[in-house]
Amino acid sequence: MTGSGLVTLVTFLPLVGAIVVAFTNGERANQARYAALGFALLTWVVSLVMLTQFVSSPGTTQFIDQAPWIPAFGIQYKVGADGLSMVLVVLTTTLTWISILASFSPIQNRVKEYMISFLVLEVGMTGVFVAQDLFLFYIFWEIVLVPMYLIIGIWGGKNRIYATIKFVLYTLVGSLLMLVAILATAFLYQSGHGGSWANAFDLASLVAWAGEGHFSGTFGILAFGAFALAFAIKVPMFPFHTWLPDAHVEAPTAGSVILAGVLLKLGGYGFIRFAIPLFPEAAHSWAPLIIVLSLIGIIYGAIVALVQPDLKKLVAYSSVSHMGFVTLGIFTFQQQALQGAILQMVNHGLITGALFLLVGVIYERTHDRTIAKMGGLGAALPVYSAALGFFVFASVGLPGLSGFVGEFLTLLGTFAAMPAAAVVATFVMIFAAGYLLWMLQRMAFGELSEFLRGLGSHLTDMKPIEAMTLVPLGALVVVFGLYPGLVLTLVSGSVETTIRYATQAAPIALGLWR
Amino acid sequence: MLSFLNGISQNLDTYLVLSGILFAIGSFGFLARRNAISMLMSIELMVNAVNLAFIAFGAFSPALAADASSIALIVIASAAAEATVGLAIVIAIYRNKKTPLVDEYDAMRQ
Amino acid sequence: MNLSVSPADAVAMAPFIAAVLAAMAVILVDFVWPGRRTAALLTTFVGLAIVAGLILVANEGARTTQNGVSTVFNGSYRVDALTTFLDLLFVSIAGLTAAFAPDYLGERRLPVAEFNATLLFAMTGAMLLAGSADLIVLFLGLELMVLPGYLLAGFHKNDGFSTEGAIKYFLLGSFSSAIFLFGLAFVFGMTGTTRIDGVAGYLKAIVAGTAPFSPALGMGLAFLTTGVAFKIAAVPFHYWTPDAYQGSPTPVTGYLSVGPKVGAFALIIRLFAGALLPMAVQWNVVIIVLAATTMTLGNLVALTQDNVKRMLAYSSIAHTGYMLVGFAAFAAGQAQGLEGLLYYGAAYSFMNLGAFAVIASIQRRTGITSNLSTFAGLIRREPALAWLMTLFLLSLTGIPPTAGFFGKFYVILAAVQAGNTNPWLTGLAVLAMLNAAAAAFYYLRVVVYMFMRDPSEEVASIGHGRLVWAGLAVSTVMTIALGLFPGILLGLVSSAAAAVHVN
Amino acid sequence: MTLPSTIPLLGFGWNDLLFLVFAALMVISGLAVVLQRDILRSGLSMIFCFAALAGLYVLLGTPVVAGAQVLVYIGAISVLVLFAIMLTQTKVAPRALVFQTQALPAGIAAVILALLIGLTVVSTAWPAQAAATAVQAADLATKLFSAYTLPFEIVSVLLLAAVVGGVFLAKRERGEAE
Repeated sequence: MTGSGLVTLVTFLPLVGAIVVAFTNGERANQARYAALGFALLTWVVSLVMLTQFVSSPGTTQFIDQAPWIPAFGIQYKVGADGLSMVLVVLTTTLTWISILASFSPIQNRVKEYMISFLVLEVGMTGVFVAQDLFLFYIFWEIVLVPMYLIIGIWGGKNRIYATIKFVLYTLVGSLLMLVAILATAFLYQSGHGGSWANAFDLASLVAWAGEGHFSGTFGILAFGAFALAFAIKVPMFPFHTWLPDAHVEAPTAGSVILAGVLLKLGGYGFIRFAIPLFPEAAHSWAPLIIVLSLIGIIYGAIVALVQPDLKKLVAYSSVSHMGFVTLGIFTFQQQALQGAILQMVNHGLITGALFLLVGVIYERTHDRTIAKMGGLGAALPVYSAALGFFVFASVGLPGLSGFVGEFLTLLGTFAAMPAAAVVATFVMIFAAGYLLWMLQRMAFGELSEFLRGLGSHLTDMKPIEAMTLVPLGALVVVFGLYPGLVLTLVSGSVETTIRYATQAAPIALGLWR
Repeated sequence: MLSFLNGISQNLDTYLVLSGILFAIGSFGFLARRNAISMLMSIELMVNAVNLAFIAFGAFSPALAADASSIALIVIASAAAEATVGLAIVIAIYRNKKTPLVDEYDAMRQ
Repeated sequence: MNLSVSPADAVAMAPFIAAVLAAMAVILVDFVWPGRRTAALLTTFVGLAIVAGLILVANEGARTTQNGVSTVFNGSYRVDALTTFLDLLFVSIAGLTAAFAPDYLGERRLPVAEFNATLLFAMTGAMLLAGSADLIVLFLGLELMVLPGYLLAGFHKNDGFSTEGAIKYFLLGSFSSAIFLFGLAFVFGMTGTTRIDGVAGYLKAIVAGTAPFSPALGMGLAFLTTGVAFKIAAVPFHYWTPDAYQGSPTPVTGYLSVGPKVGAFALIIRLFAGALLPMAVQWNVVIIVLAATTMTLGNLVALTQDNVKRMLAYSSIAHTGYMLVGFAAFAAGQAQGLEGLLYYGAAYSFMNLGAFAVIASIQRRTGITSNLSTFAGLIRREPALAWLMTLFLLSLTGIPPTAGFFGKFYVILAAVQAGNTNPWLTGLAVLAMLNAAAAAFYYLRVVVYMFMRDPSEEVASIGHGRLVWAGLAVSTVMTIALGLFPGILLGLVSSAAAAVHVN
Repeated sequence: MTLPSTIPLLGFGWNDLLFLVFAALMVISGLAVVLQRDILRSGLSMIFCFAALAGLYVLLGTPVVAGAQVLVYIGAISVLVLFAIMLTQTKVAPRALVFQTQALPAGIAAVILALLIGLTVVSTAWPAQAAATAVQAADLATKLFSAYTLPFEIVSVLLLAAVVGGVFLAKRERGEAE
């Protein structure tokens, strides 16, 4: 194998952790807990080391580790990271240890299996972000599915089985069609290179070859469609979003955090890394449809969130709305908008992750998530309410906090490209303010509700361990709000490259959409 | 009178048609009968139709004659093996179910 | 008159002869020491090891020939890379089945010796299929493979389900054999030969226009195809499968869903890819339709099953469909289709046998059904089995990095490639993937029961013999290794696929 | 005394007469096998059908095969079948429904199948059609032990396998009540 091995280390360290956890004593859950936390923190540290060594320069993939794997098909083990991957890997490693820490108290049965699932999940997520070979990417993409399935299905709520099956089926339909598209793409590359499979699954080679215009228009339209379906389901884009609220509601808190924080990003990342560079013309052809669906998603998510009686469902639908900004930003093919979209991905990961943690905190005390039953938390649980308020304001997009910058940049870029879309989206931001603030008002203000009063001494404020999970997220929200440049410089190279691919291309006039 | 039948025994077509009729009779029996042994007998008829076809082909092309006979002998022997197995199963199932009617074996389709 | 058997003949047939002798030795050993399981098992495994060794010897014999094929017995049998690959697969299947069965049989007071002998006979039949260069040998190999199969299906002779499955399997199997034979008779009559290369030569002449195509030949081919479709349980000729699978003793079900299936594909390869290849354009339409209906219907029915054995039976129909996709790609001119089919066959053998081994182990105690509810809370009762079952089911679903995934990958790759010239195959690839997604539903349902449901009543766990664990270890390792490092098999698979054309 | 080459009045040869007799016997007894209500009589009809076939084989010049037909099919298989019928015969069976519900469609399908085969056969021009020739026993033996050595040996393995398994399945275990 050639390369520094750093990316490989970050990717597979959690797997080592999973194996170690597997050998802990099942009777003593704390062994598994601390072993898992230790490995998650270690992975986090390694990812931070990687971050410090990362040199931001336009569009280059760094830390490439490469080894032949299945030479008969030119499939290699090739991982590496550019700015975008870097940011998302660090987001993943951060949220993973936070999630594991947040699971210490809520998860009490089969802790060992839970921790193994989480660490394997981290392998899959990180792998998706660093894979530079389409075959490898697909494998990581599918690996994510299994532990998430188990996490929701074993440790989830009442309707968990329905939710898991729905989650798996939706995701599988999309990804299997994507597999067909991957194979077709690789095959075209192979037949275009005299039948040699060398590099046929290599992302860089494929993108370069695609840039020379070797994929026919029709093929591009179809293949992009297959990729886009897989990514749209993950994002999730309206109308493929229906699995998300179910999955969120049934998932354990940490599962929701990862689901919102990282899993949804896989879709956005896929668009930027694979779908657009490989099929830029087709991306242009599909863009109008995707933008319309994104706008519908933004509005729809906000409206449905407005009427949700269930706190967790409200946050889940807000995800649909917020992720709409991501796809909107990506498909305007505009530098600022794309920057905004990436920033939005990171922010959404942090803020929504935190909101799910906060939902988990209150649920652990009340075993209920009905907003109507809450009220007056501000006086009873001041720390909790302050945290809730902070993250609600971040989510609403209060200037100075990170949520603002992402959405603002997205809208700014969109406005330059298509004003109408930007106007609609801006309008929705008001809505967003509405449902979140109304929720905060109903939860925190007024008198302590009868339901909460009935809980008596069970209603305690945040414990240190819970605060520990929220503090880093809050800190990052503030930091990125004040210095969005930290992320933006890191991803600037990736953004420029993507924009270059996208703007070189003219839409294919198939009479499909235009 | 009936002289159009002259040479009918010297015509490949007639034997093959006869074989086809026997095959069809056998397949009807297989599809229509309820009794496992009847179905087994129907299959034997079909296999015999096959043998008739083999022998007929052999008889009317001298180069194939010995081949056809060899194949027919082999088919007869393999049919014997098949019948042995089939009857063993029939006896075993009769011991369990006390009925040879196949469509009464439907315990699994509850 | 030449009765002598040449040394080349002897080398080529040595594995077959050794397998027959092993079967007889098992009976003999049981005759001398009646009822001794250890003796019977030892004989079986020593026999299998010898057979495997001789397969490699025969392969060496073939490799030293000019074109890598040694044709023996007047051209009625051939040893080439394909023969070797399939033979080794059949030996593995027989070995794993022999490892999984004793626990199950022992609890039901069924004799291991007769079981293993019958299993070995079935294996000899499959081995004949793999190397036959003559349609008569092909037919006899088929019979030798399926006759012991009927007996194995009814092996639990005091059990109504087992004999019921056996009689249905037998009747439909014999019926399809008769149909196959009828077609064979007409092909023989029209082409004047039963040698596979002879038939291929005749068909080549037809395609070239130097020989006439007659309706009778067409009919013969149609009957052959129908007979084969029965044997692989392709829809609409599948209806024997579920009853035979559900009724059979569970280790036998595992064997039946794998051994005769791969054997039937050996038949298909030798018949269609060997003898009938010149007319591939004509019959490929049939294969495409069969593939589409088989995988779709198999999956749809599997969705509604509450009995895991029956569910796996229908799912095995669906897997037949996926393999047919590979074959259709091959017929459309992509050699990779055949490679994919062979890879899928190997992957499917290990993962499916593994899954059935888990079911058989759970059912070791008599009276335990294979209903879904049996699997409720298995993670508490038998965590190791539950995790292994999950692995096998994920592999059957086609989730990477497992053998099942790479099998699907290979087959679909070939179909997509072939789609370049024949758009129907692209459609077939997409359909296969949609089916794979639907299949996830019923495979994962078992996982749901194992991990997420509580058992209705507490059942104490039962121990399992070392042999079962060894067999499970082999299946597990192969299921993972064939997914992570497909390279170990790719060379074999591609040389095996290439050998089909060599005369 | 020599027989005339064609039969007076009927206008066809003696062989043709024999053929017609055997063919008619075969078809009628074949139909009897599948149509008769009483399975015992079905079994007996099957013997007639096999015998008629043996006659046809003789007409086609293959007395060896005819002999094998008599020995194996009549001498062994039919006897086994009759034995099995006696063993499994219940009083209920003959009086109960003999045919499945799909008998009528199956009948129609069978008629169509026969017609199709017939049409195919008639519309095919055969490659080389000589007059029916007899097979010398020596030729047959040569073939069987040269070109068909392997199939011949496989058949013996097949019979062995069938007997080993069949005996196990059919035998009653010790202590098992009938």
